[in-house]
Amino acid sequence: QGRALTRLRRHATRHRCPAGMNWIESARQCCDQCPAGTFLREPCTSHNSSVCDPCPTGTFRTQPNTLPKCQACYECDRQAFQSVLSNCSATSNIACGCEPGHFRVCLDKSCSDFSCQKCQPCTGRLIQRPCSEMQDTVCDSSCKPDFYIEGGECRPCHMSTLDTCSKECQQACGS
Amino acid sequence: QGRALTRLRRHATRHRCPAGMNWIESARQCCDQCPAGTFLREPCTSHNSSVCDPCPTGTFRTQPNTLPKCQACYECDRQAFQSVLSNCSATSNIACGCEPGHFRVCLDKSCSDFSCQKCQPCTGRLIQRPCSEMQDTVCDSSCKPDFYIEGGECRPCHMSTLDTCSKECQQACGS
Amino acid sequence: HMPILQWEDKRGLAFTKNNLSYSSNALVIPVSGDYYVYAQVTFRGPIESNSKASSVTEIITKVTDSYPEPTQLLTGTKTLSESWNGWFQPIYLGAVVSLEVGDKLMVNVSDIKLVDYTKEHKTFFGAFLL
Amino acid sequence: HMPILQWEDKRGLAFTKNNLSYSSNALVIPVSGDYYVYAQVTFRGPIESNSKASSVTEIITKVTDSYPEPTQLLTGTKTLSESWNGWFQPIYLGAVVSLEVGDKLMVNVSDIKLVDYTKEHKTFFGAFLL
Amino acid sequence: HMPILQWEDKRGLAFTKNNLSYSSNALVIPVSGDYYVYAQVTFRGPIESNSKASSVTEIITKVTDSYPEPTQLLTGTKTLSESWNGWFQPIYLGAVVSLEVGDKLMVNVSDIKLVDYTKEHKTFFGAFLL
Repeated sequence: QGRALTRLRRHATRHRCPAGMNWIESARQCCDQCPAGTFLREPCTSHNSSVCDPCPTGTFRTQPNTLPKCQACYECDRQAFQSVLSNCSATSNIACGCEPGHFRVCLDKSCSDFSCQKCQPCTGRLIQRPCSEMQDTVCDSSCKPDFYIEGGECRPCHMSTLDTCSKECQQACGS
Repeated sequence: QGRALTRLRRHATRHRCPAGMNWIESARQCCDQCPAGTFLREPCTSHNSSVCDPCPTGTFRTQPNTLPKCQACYECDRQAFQSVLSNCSATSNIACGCEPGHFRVCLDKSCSDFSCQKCQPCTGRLIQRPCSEMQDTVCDSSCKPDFYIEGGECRPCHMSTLDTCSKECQQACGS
Repeated sequence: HMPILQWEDKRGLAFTKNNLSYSSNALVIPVSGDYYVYAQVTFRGPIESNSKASSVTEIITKVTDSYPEPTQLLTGTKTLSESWNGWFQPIYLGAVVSLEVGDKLMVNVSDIKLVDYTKEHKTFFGAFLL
Repeated sequence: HMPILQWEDKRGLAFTKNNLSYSSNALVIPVSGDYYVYAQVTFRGPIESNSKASSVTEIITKVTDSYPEPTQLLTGTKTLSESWNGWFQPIYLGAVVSLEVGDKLMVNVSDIKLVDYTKEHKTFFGAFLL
Repeated sequence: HMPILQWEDKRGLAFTKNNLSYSSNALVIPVSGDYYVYAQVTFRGPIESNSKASSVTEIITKVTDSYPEPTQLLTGTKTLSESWNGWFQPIYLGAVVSLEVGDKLMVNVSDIKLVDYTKEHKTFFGAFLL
């Protein structure tokens, strides 16, 4: 249930403008759109056209518009191991990824919010698929030669001594 | 600490009305209450009485009143296995319960908010008390005949083979 | 019904103005109109180890002389997952509601023992006419 | 984009006034100015045991005829730790935003199936001109 | 004291009007009166695996020339149970406070490193005169 109210009464009239122009309420006429990367500083009047200014640093507009301000750039979450894929420009928002050695864990399907988790090292195992921007490393299920399995971890043979060498250890490290 | 303020200064005067009538500020007089299932569309005036309209569908009033609107009916949470015990009527809110095979887990003492959890099946045990609206099934602590206990679960004897038949299994399933 | 919170309306940051008065645990509406009503309750626990609360609820209700039942205006309800060791959980509610002169606004909570009343800036309640 | 919530604008506590109208899931701004815009969505789960949601998100967005992309005005996003048994999680958002006549305000959520729509005082949305 | 958050007051959705100005991390009150003050901070973590935060706190404070100590106006504090893997936690605060011309309003947080400053619609702060 929407609960909204305000105090004034003026009625919003809808106007059709030719392509490339928008109705500006304060100017009560259609004005040319400002190109992407700029915003409408002064609406047009009957004798001069729209005044467009470039978006100040730290802001952007990806589309032609008649908006009074540009949108603020996002920032990459450096403390959470995010890295800048492409900087914010007047016409495009910043793009963030993960620092090397990290991969994205999306918060939801849109993945507009994500955290960067450390890639798992395949200690003692062959790497089936290396860590990528979107996915953790995939390690081989079995241990590399000269490694034996113990408690789900692959341990190097030279670390084992005769008496601590379990069944798996003897199989893998055999004399 | 209560922090409240408002803008106008008028002082609310308290008026006593006879039974079945309420003081209506805008009419500055006592008006008849509208019966349950209706609301006060037009306050009474010195020469004609209150105008009461039936509550629109999806709303209700359980009591006689001089309110300008009816209360919106609740809805049952079908996605969370709730079922409708009784539909919303002009004089009563909807009543929700759990679908068959589910029981209520109250969020708090009032249990106005509850989730419906699946009843536990007493596999291999006798049912001490069947699942009800308010309570999960109560299973017998011991296994049914031809079932043996293993890891807190009751397993059918025929599933066990001679060499896998533990002490409990032999006791329960002994030839 | 759920227990009703009591409020301080004079000391510290508390105040009432413009005829919006506070009496017997309720804000009393002096003039009909649309109000922005808000309240925050900070819950904390556990108080006794045995009674582990599984959830906390805050409800802003309206009581009016002309109707025998209170109306629930705004509700915030949150389940607790960490209720064994010490926990804090604020619930803020706020919205515009249409009120009549003489209506009373109150705050109900699921368990008064879980309300952190120790500091006035952690638990508060108010309204203003638009 | 995230799914858009639908709202009831007449029955019960719902109302629209002073030309702030509601149509096709959006509040339509009748006059340019600064508005306090607010919304609370109560999320609850799990609905089916398999799909355990790890987080919930509520966003108040603005759509304007003069610009092809919606603008996110306010966002509340919360991770869920107790999502195996029954959980409830309200998210409240509110702030002042500058709006132009004709702008449309909508509420998007991460997953509509997790929204508790059963009681009007648990999930609500509104705005008022300052 | 807890660290003070810095704010952007011009770009994007940010703006100051009617003489309510922003300087050295504070909103400066231009005229005495009752204001609705609000702020939301979205916290997120963990940042380094070792320092697992157990709670997050947001406080709106008032500093006035006529008194040496800041006054805590509104506080939201929440314990964290899921702080080992990635978590998000928004805290919204809002209420009416009586302020004098020249008063300064600021937002303090328990740990600046846990504040999600990446998107303007997730963390915001404002006030308006009633």
